[in-house]
Amino acid sequence: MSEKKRPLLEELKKGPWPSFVKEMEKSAHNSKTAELLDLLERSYEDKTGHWKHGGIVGVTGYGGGVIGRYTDLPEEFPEVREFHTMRVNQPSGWYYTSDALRTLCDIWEKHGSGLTNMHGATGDAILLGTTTEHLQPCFNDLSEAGFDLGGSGSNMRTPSCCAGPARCQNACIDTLDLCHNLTNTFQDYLHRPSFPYKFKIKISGCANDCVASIARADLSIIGTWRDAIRIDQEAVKEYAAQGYDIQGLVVDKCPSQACTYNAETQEFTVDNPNCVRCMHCINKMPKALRIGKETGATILIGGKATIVQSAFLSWVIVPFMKLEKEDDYAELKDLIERIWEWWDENGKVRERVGELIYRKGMREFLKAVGLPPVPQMVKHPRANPYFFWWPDEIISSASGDAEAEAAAGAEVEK
Amino acid sequence: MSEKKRPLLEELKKGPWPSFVKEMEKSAHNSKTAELLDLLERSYEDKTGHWKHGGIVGVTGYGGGVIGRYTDLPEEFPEVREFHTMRVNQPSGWYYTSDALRTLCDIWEKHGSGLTNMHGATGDAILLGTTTEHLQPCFNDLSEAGFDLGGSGSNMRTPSCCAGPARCQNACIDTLDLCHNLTNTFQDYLHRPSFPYKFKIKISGCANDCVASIARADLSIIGTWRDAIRIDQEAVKEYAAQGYDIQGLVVDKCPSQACTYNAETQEFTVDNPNCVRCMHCINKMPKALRIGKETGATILIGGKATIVQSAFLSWVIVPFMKLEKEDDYAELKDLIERIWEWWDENGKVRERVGELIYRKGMREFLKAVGLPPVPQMVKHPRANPYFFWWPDEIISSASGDAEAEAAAGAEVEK
Amino acid sequence: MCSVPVKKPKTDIGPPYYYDMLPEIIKENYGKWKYHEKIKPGVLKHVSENGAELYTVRAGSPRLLSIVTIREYADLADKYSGGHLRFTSRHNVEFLLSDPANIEPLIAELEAKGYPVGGTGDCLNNIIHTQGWIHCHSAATDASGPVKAVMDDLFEYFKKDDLPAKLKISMACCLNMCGAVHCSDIAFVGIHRTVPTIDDAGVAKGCEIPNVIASCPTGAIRPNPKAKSVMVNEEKCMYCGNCYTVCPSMKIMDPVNDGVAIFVGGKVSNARSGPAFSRLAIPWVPNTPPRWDELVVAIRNLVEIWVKDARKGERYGEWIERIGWEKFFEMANLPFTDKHIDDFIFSVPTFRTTTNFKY
Amino acid sequence: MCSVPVKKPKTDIGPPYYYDMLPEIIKENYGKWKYHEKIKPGVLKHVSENGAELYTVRAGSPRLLSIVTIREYADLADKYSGGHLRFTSRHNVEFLLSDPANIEPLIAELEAKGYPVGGTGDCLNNIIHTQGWIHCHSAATDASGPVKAVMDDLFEYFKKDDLPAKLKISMACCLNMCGAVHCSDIAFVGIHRTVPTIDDAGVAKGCEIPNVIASCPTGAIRPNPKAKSVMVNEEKCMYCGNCYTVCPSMKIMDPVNDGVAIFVGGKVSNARSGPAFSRLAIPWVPNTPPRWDELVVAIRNLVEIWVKDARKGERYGEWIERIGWEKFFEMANLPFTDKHIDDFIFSVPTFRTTTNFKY
Ligand code: SRM
Ligand code: SRM
Ligand code: SRM
Ligand code: SRM
Ligand code: SF4
Ligand code: SF4
Ligand code: SF4
Ligand code: SF4
Ligand code: SF4
Ligand code: SF4
Ligand code: SF4
Ligand code: SF4
Repeated sequence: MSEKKRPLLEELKKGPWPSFVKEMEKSAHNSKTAELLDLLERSYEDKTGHWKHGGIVGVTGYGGGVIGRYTDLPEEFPEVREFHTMRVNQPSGWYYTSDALRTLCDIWEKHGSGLTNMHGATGDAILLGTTTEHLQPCFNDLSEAGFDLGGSGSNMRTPSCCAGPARCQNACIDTLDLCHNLTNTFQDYLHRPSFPYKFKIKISGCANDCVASIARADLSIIGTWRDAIRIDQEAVKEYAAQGYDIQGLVVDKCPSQACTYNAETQEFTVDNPNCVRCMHCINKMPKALRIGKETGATILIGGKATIVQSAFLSWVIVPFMKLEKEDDYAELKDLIERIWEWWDENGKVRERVGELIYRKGMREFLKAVGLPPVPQMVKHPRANPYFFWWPDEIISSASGDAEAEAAAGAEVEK
Repeated sequence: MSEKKRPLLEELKKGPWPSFVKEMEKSAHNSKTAELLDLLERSYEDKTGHWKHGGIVGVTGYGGGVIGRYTDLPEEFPEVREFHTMRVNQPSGWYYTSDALRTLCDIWEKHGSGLTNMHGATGDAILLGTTTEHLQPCFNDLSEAGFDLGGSGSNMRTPSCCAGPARCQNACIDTLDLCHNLTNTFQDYLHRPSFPYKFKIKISGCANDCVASIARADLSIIGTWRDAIRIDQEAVKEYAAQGYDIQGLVVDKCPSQACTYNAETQEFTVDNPNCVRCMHCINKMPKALRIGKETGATILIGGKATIVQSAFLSWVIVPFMKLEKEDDYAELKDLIERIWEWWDENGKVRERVGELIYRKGMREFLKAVGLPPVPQMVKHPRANPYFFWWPDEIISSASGDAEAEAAAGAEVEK
Repeated sequence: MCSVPVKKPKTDIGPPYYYDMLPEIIKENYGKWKYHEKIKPGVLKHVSENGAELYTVRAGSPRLLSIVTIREYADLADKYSGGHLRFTSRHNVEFLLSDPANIEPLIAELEAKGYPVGGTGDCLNNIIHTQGWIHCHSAATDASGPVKAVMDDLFEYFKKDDLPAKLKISMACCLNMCGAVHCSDIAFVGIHRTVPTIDDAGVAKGCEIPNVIASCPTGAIRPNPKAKSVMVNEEKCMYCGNCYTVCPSMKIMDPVNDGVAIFVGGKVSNARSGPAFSRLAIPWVPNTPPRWDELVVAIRNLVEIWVKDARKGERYGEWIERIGWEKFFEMANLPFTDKHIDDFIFSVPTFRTTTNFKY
Repeated sequence: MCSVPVKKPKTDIGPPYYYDMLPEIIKENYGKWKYHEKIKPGVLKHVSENGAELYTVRAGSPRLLSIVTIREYADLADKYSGGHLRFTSRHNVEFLLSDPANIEPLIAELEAKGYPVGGTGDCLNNIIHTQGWIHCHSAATDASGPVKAVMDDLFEYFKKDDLPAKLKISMACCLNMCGAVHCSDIAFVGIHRTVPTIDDAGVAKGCEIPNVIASCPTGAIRPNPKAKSVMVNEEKCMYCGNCYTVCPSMKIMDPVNDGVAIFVGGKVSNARSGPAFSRLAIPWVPNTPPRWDELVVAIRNLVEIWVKDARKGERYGEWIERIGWEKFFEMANLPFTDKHIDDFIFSVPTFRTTTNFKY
């Protein structure tokens, strides 16, 4: 394992940013990891990866949580002939004690390469590189120590959430508790793939969306409020006193012209009904402004990356939902189950829920899951005149159908 | 023809807006028109039209210009058994002498119902209601008097244009001359349908787009300039003196924050490279501001109404084209012919050119018609990574293909 | 077609030469106009570089004109504008005067004859519209009737030019949208609400089946080989009538269910914001001839909330952009239904992908 | 799989309880934080309603961590933050301190070990990335290598927090985009540029043909019944590799043509403007291990023009919105090609439908 063997990777040990090559070398006393370095050097020479599609590997009772991986050069690199990944479900918000981390390290020293990702893009702690043989024993040790696997395959994926009320004043909901609760409630869907495709849930405490849930979760839960922004006028004056450009950096950038600053009185006001709760003013003057008190979340659906039908950002389906710890988040969980039911029934293989909604139309989705259409669901209403009528909205005969006529007429007024 | 016979239409003679029923009655000495009133009364009773699809009718040598129309109640309404429309090509900008109008009226008195539309939505003078028998004689009289037919069917439709330099200080191009020139040049395409579908051309002298060309023309020609807005600072001062809110009504509404007004010096300035030539400031202060001197037009393609694939607003394909009367608009005409050629070769039956571009991709279109891609063509570049490479951009073998590599490498710098 | 031999006509002569139609003052100042002024509603003054002044008097028109009226226009033009006039892109008539002394007499005579003068500046323009039951086989509603009813009701707004901005209303009698209403401040469109009934024999005899199938925007039409006809998947049909356009045996008229849909917030000009599509406000009001009362009430409401709430200079759509669609539906007191949510090809970009909204 | 009988494991126990991971100060002030302050790059202070102060020290991480490093983190946490730490959504490590006296010693020790402190406030955050050649069968480029090269080059921006706004760079090694790069200020993505080569026998044996066909976004795949395999229409294939994802016999790797595409202007937060997709800036730079020099140069250029020209508070995309894409391409000195123009499902709404643009 002399360094001369890997001149290309050697280049990546230089420079101020922490080097992943050095990380690999730290674990290179493990023969797998050493050979992984060699294989990677080969990839750098060849400009191509040297992995094959994973076969079906896993642990007893689970259908997900392990990504099988084999090199396509097994003769040359026998140690990484099998090099599977285990996805370990992280604690909500990625908070750890040093002991919990050490436990993980010990297990991975015993069973794997010693390499990890802290964390994967979905949120799991990724244990990178072990053999088929070690999967079950490793799982046993993990579960003995209080760790469980996360998701992979066509199932609910490991939910994740932002730092939340543990470390952030902007948290409108208890992201950590909700994430933990949903994960536990839906364990079965997490471990035993039975959906048309993957389903991701991500929870952010406010519209800053620090876990990027709107971009990469099929179900995005984003905290918000519905009363008024709290203002500490004394603190506003302090910002002013420090020469902070309240007008230019805060007020002028409000997307709905909902806040104003009176330079004379040094008073800051918010026109709350017109505030869209974008967080900007609060972000810029955290000492003076605070989220409202009547908090809950906006629920959005359909977010995903580009494959197949384009990337989607999640779409608003519930503008405001109170998320009550007391009743165990019943309303949200009911909704999630109705969504899964409809998707399960109608989705094709490998069709994300957003793609299904695109294919069937939002109206089918809303009706199936029992949500009322509201203007908050759209940037703007449709431009084309291609809309459908439900059978009961149509006047059934020339003689007229009083009920339908009344229902249809009701379109005109609220 | 007593009024009691038509109680529903009678209601539409009331009210301050000029009544189309009164118009019809003015021509109701013509038995066709009288019966049209009766048929319309019947439609008002039945809440449905009483016309059938038109058969193929026309005049010798032409494939378009006449819309065939027959009532579906020929026994009851024999006079409107045949009730065809003739589309008469209007003079550019709809300018008439009283004599020209009288000539039209006389011909229509002789051959038709005496009813017209001045004008149809495409731009033609519409002569509304005649029989098959009268078509050719009517055409003969029209052509004798210097009028020709407009378009219908799968052909170039009658081009139209705004009031232009004859009556408007904003005209950046001679809309009237261009419209007349294109109509005459492309007569053959106008009268003898040979395209996949209709093709409309509309010409507006500036970005106010007073003929709505961007919304309803497959080819939209919209005047613009590329130098500087002309400012008369004395006139600015006059607006200011009259108490006109230059800051609020003009400057604050500039879409690219390109103009400024100094309330002290009462000076108005335009940052021309950042001006998007939207016309707003010029519209609001016509005495002080004028279009630039180096004028031409933006060419856009694809506009159409909703059927089939949605309404499209036209898309920029040439940001600026100088339209030279001197060389007979050669550049534009060449482009139009190249567009038709490509559309003709690739378009399906009833596929508008915009729909074809959508189906095949803008890159195919641009390559075929020989236009360079420029950022002005898009609101923003693509978000998906689904782009194509032309064969000559690909490095052909592992050994490397110097030329393609160079070409591809050229992507990085201009 | 015509069996009687006719004199060989001249073809391809093209339209009359516009230049011959222009008054002297225009010929002299062609391309030299410097600015214009609004004199009063319906009257414009254009001033040229060399000081010449051209006055335009605009009168509202129902567009469906008898030759009797056109001859009256001609007479008025002879009397007041040297025999010169034009029509506008919204079908109004404009007299082109060199002598300002003729303005008031012309207006008086126009008004006396029932041709209202107005429609310039920040006003309600004439309603662009289409054929309707007067002449089209495809109409889901009449055109001239509802337009007349709406213009009567909103007449005051044609006569004054102090609205927040121009107000362009358009109408089309079926989804073909010949009025090109899709970019109007307020648009209303005749719509069907039930699937076509298929006359199999008629389809077999008279229609090209591949064309019929291709005509359907949602792919709702399948071949019916047995009947040499086609079948419609009722769940996919959204009643656009395009199959009827290509095949008369796909009957789509339904007098009790046909009606009118109303869209708002479109524009064409590039002034300030770019051109924009109109968006669905009211999915359906019934067809109620002769005066379409429901439609008239609905449109008045839509106009009034804008007149009341918009800031100076805000077109309808610009106003909605500022206040938000959620506030628009609230102010207009209109229900938001699943019909308002797009479900056609380009639906996804219309979905709200931000938590930035108002309650 | 495993023939040796194993002790029946506990399943479905769920993740460790987060609450047990929290330091005392957080438990006491859970949900009671009032505001935060930026102490200096890499250090945050959160103050609770009852005055408690929590200090966070953030250190950059390559994400690919050896257990040796994690144990070092654990030791540092024991020494300075009562044994408490967390990882961020961008994979940095954060130490949660109650005692401000520990801040500087902790930073000193972190830096000494090569773990740079920074990445808070208006700075360059850690680059979100994916597996690359380290572990994924699907990668069109490596992940850790290019990320390291770019972060080395832009290191200064991780260490200071006076950029116009936050700068979020993300990368993914293939179009699956596991890094969810589609909404980043700057994103780079491994791409292929040639059509898959089909191993017919492999397809016949190992792949579900309907799934393979359905996997293709552009409908480029047809059945090849003779070979019990499939065929690819080369004109329609845009090399996404999704067929390869469902069927290993659709080989898509091409070392000389694979490379990296660069997108700009996306964001996730709702602050001010809503979330937005990143848009194509550079269609391809070659894969040049070990340090991807072309990529590094291209990204530095993209960063620098923004740092130089953006106003305070403008995210990358907000800056471009203001100046216009045409100016962006000019400033970035990048060619605009037909590749920049969308031609997929939602292309039409991206076309410029206004004459409002800059030259
Ligand atoms: C490990 C991880 C990347 C990382 O380095 O962080 C990852 C790795 C893989 N992803 Fe992913 N995805 C990971 C997060 C994501 C994300 C981001 C997220 O979840 O927040 C996305 C984009 C969001 C989304 O879901 O749309 C993502 C979109 C995909 C796709 C895209 C297709 C789709 O529409 O879902 C695929 C393809 C597939 O599913 O067949 C995919 C497939 C894969 C596979 C399983 C490759 C495959 O085709 O079999 C990769 C295994 C790599 C390996 O060998 O270890 N991965 N994948 C992430 C999971 C770690 C974790 O559990 O914490
Ligand atoms: C007369 C006119 C309406 C009017 O009252 O002004 C008209 C009338 C008809 N249009 Fe139109 N269109 C008229 C301007 C338009 C416009 C507006 C424009 O040209 O500026 C449009 C929208 C813009 C566009 O082209 O997209 C328009 C979009 C259609 C369509 C839509 C389908 C398409 O994609 O083209 C059809 C259906 C068709 O072509 O089969 C159509 C078809 C028809 C037919 C021929 C009905 C048919 O299916 O056979 C109508 C004949 C009515 C009749 O009985 O007289 N008409 N049609 C307009 C032509 C007058 C003229 O020559 O000046
Ligand atoms: C006569 C006419 C052109 C023609 O060739 O016939 C015309 C003539 C003028 N237009 Fe127009 N426009 C005419 C149809 C249009 C249209 C098309 C339409 O309505 O279908 C538009 C685009 C509509 C839209 O945006 O939806 C149009 C958008 C404008 C605008 C931009 C308004 C805006 O702020 O959005 C201006 C500028 C202004 O008014 O400040 C303008 C300005 C003008 C001026 C002031 C230009 C000038 O200085 O001469 C002319 C007098 C306007 C007035 O009525 O006050 N004209 N104008 C058309 C009159 C129609 C009518 O009878 O009412
Ligand atoms: C620790 C972390 C949450 C977590 O659960 O791990 C976090 C924590 C905070 N975020 Fe965040 N954000 C974190 C990822 C994000 C993300 C997601 C991402 O980067 O992938 C976003 C959305 C990104 C986007 O818009 O593209 C995000 C968008 C924000 C914003 C909005 C910025 C903007 O104006 O667009 C703020 C507000 C601000 O900074 O003014 C914010 C503010 C904050 C504050 C100040 C909240 C607070 O008062 O505690 C926290 C310290 C921020 C700092 O770094 O200066 N956080 N924040 C994440 C740190 C990642 C890292 O290591 O760099
Ligand atoms: S999303 Fe909001 S609540 Fe969560 S960490 Fe970010 S700023 Fe705090
Ligand atoms: S939260 Fe956003 S929308 Fe509301 S007042 Fe503050 S800046 Fe404006
Ligand atoms: S489009 Fe421009 S040039 Fe033509 S009439 Fe309207 S304002 Fe005048
Ligand atoms: S023309 Fe439009 S963009 Fe240009 S300065 Fe005037 S208002 Fe601004
Ligand atoms: S809109 Fe429809 S009904 Fe009206 S004229 Fe056009 S094709 Fe005929
Ligand atoms: S009416 Fe329209 S949607 Fe319905 S079948 Fe006919 S073409 Fe298709
Ligand atoms: S982005 Fe592609 S190559 Fe990279 S980890 Fe995800 S699936 Fe694998
Ligand atoms: S690479 Fe993508 S586009 Fe090409 S055939 Fe495969 S799935 Fe289709």
